[in-house]
Amino acid sequence: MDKRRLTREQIAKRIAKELREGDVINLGIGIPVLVSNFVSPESEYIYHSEQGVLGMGSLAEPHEADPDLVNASKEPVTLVPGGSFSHSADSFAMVRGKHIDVAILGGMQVSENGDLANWKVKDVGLGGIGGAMDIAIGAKSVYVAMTHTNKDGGPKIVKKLDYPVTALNCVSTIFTDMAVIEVTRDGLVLKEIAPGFTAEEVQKATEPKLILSPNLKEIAIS
Amino acid sequence: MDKRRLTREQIAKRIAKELREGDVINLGIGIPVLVSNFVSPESEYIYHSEQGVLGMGSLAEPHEADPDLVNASKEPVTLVPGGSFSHSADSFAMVRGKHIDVAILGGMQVSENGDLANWKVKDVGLGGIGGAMDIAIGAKSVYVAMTHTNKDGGPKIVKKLDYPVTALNCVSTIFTDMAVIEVTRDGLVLKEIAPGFTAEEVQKATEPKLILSPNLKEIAIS
Amino acid sequence: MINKVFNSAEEAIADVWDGSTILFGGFGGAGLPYEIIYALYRQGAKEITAVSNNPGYHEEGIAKLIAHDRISKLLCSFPVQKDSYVFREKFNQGKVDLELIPQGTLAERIRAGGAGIEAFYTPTGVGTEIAEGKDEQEFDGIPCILEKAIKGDFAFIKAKKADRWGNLVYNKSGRNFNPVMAMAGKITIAEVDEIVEVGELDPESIVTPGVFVQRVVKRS
Amino acid sequence: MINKVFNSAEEAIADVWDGSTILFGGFGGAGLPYEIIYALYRQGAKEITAVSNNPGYHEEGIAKLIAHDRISKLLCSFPVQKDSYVFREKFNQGKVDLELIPQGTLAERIRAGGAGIEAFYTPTGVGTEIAEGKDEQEFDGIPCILEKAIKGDFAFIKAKKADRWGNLVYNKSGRNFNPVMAMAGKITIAEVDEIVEVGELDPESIVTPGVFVQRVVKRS
Repeated sequence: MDKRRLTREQIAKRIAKELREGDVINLGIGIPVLVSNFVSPESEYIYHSEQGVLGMGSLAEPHEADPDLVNASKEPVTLVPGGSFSHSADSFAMVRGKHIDVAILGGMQVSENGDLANWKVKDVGLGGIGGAMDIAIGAKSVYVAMTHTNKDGGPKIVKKLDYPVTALNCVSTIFTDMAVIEVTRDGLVLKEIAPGFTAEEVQKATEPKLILSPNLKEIAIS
Repeated sequence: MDKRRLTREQIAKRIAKELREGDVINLGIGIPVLVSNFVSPESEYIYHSEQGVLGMGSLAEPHEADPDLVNASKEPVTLVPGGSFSHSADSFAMVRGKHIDVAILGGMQVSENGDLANWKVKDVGLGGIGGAMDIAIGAKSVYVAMTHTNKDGGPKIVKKLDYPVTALNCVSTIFTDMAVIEVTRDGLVLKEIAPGFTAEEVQKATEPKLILSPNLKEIAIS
Repeated sequence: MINKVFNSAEEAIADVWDGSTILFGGFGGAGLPYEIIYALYRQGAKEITAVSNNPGYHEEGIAKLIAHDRISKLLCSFPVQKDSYVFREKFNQGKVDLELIPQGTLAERIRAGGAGIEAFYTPTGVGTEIAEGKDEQEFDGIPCILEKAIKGDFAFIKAKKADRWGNLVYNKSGRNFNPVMAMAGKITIAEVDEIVEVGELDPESIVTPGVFVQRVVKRS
Repeated sequence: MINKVFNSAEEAIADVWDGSTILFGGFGGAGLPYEIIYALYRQGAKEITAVSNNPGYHEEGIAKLIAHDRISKLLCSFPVQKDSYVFREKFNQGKVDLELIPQGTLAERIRAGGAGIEAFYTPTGVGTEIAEGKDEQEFDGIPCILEKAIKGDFAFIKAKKADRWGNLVYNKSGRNFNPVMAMAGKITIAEVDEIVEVGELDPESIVTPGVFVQRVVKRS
């Protein structure tokens, strides 16, 4: 059987299946922004962007771009009907006040108990926080999208973070190129595995002990 | 010479002379609301009302009354051109954040160091605070308009409050039916006296020692 | 399709439970959600902790709930308005408790509840009976007291227009506490004069974005 | 007649002193008050403490001030944007200090500064390097850290339209930090695209009431 790690698009596609119509969603940069390409176009989702856009649409075509309407990466975007603008304090009131249903974020490390590191590379002088810390503590569900291992093949899912912390106990589910892992009070539960991989292989690429879900299955990537 | 205490209208008229064009003003109920009758109609003043009206106009005529546009006493009012509406938290952000130039408030007692009591009668079960405490600490200048003495002829300007406190060290100037008294770091300075009264008579009606202003003069009531 | 519009006030408030904390918008009668309040009266929930700037006049608004002993505690800035005799009577009989809160502190505590700010230091109330039992601290020479966030299981609010996403605009000073209560209610129910199509409200002028509103019902 | 409109950016910023704290609106280039920033560059004030979500790109916006050593300290949420090489260089040379602040905390600290709230407890930053040296307390089981208000001697903001009272409306997400900075600036200076008559702006849609704005200047 073909044993290949999921592509970035496949991770995004898998996460898209978690979303429910009407969800208010904040997408981080990287794999997360790809998720919106895979949701049902018949359903309504509401995208929140930190600088004060609720109901953010797709990237703007050159002719419709307005330098005052941008996403968190400062790229020109559009607004969907029903969208609205807020100032930064109200925008983060939405975040911190638990009004965002799902945040999909990139990750550098996730710990056994759901601590997240994603804002600063270890041992580097400067880092940028932006909205990361607020969004990580604020969203009702936090999904982390990342590769399962780092460039050296070492685990990014660890017992204890050694990267600078973004927020403690905040991650709900980790979606990697090898697995879907839920953070529970009892520990990390392996729910789904990429086609061709075994639970042992996922465990080997993961520092903390994984609990096997009784419903353990293959990630559907069709 | 005619020795008569100022009327409520005369106190209001005297206070009106303190206002400068462009001032943002919050008027309490009682004598304070009368002040707006005595400002120059050629000048622009901006009236703030606690429930979220900036640029409040006069009381509404019956035909223009909207039950959703009221003053702090819940009477229908109008909005002037340039006026705007805010929610209650933003309205009190204006107050607490020192964006209101002048608050003119009623008083039950004022102490030597500018403490104000005006929200609750002593020894009565229930009192209503409303915006009183926020406005007393928040306005840049707090003018108190009140009778100099209480119903029994006792002083309302006292060494120490024995009525429930509204706010400490908040009063700038006291305008009574007998005098204009400024609260300074050195104590209470008697600046103006009602026609026909002497400084001794004002002192007799006042508990703390008054400092006589070198420019002590008669209140102009014309 | 997102659709937060309910068919009736009864349906919109049907699941309010005994002992809920409910935030009630309105300043006097301005911006008061009369119909969902009366629907709640008919529904019968009791032992309610009510957060409302005023206690209602005569038997109007929440005074109706107080008159029928549905409210066991009121958080309020101004309970002594003329014609608030219902509250005064019930308070004197010990049927309803009162937490008296300065109006600006009340508004800010509610906003804090909606914004995930758990507590804040304010200069309002220092040296008064409001400060009793509260932590006191100075910042840059300004003495302050610590005030905690207020959150509601429900918020009952009144707006002028809504769309099915729950976006709201208000009418004049009928705005008052409604937008901050919308933020602080776990389930925010908006009574509105008019329901418009999604996209009809100007995105620059929406005061309460739909993210803060769970249910909408048109005033009949 | 109230008239807050100044004839030029130069006049509007003439009295900014060395060592001022200035709040700069904008999120990247959206809602950035370019002209008053460049007027300040020409005016020459230095040792500025700048509060700005970003440090500017290339030599644009406040990056121009940083490049010429006018800013001695920056309070900022995201100093590492691509093309923010000016800040990075000056930071590495020790020419500018940095206080790194989560974006939501930054916005809320500024709003607090404008609202007379001296400090607040937020869950953001707990367990991170942001929490170092800050008071930590739990409320209802939620661990929080204490964050203090930010106030500016000046706020430089960008809006779409103003009237001579200083009432403002914004353009789309050009709104961002501008309204809260307007609140927190002792002297708030708004650069706008258009000046309209008093009464022309819809009272329901004014985002920043004139009470928060001291000076207005039209973008040239």
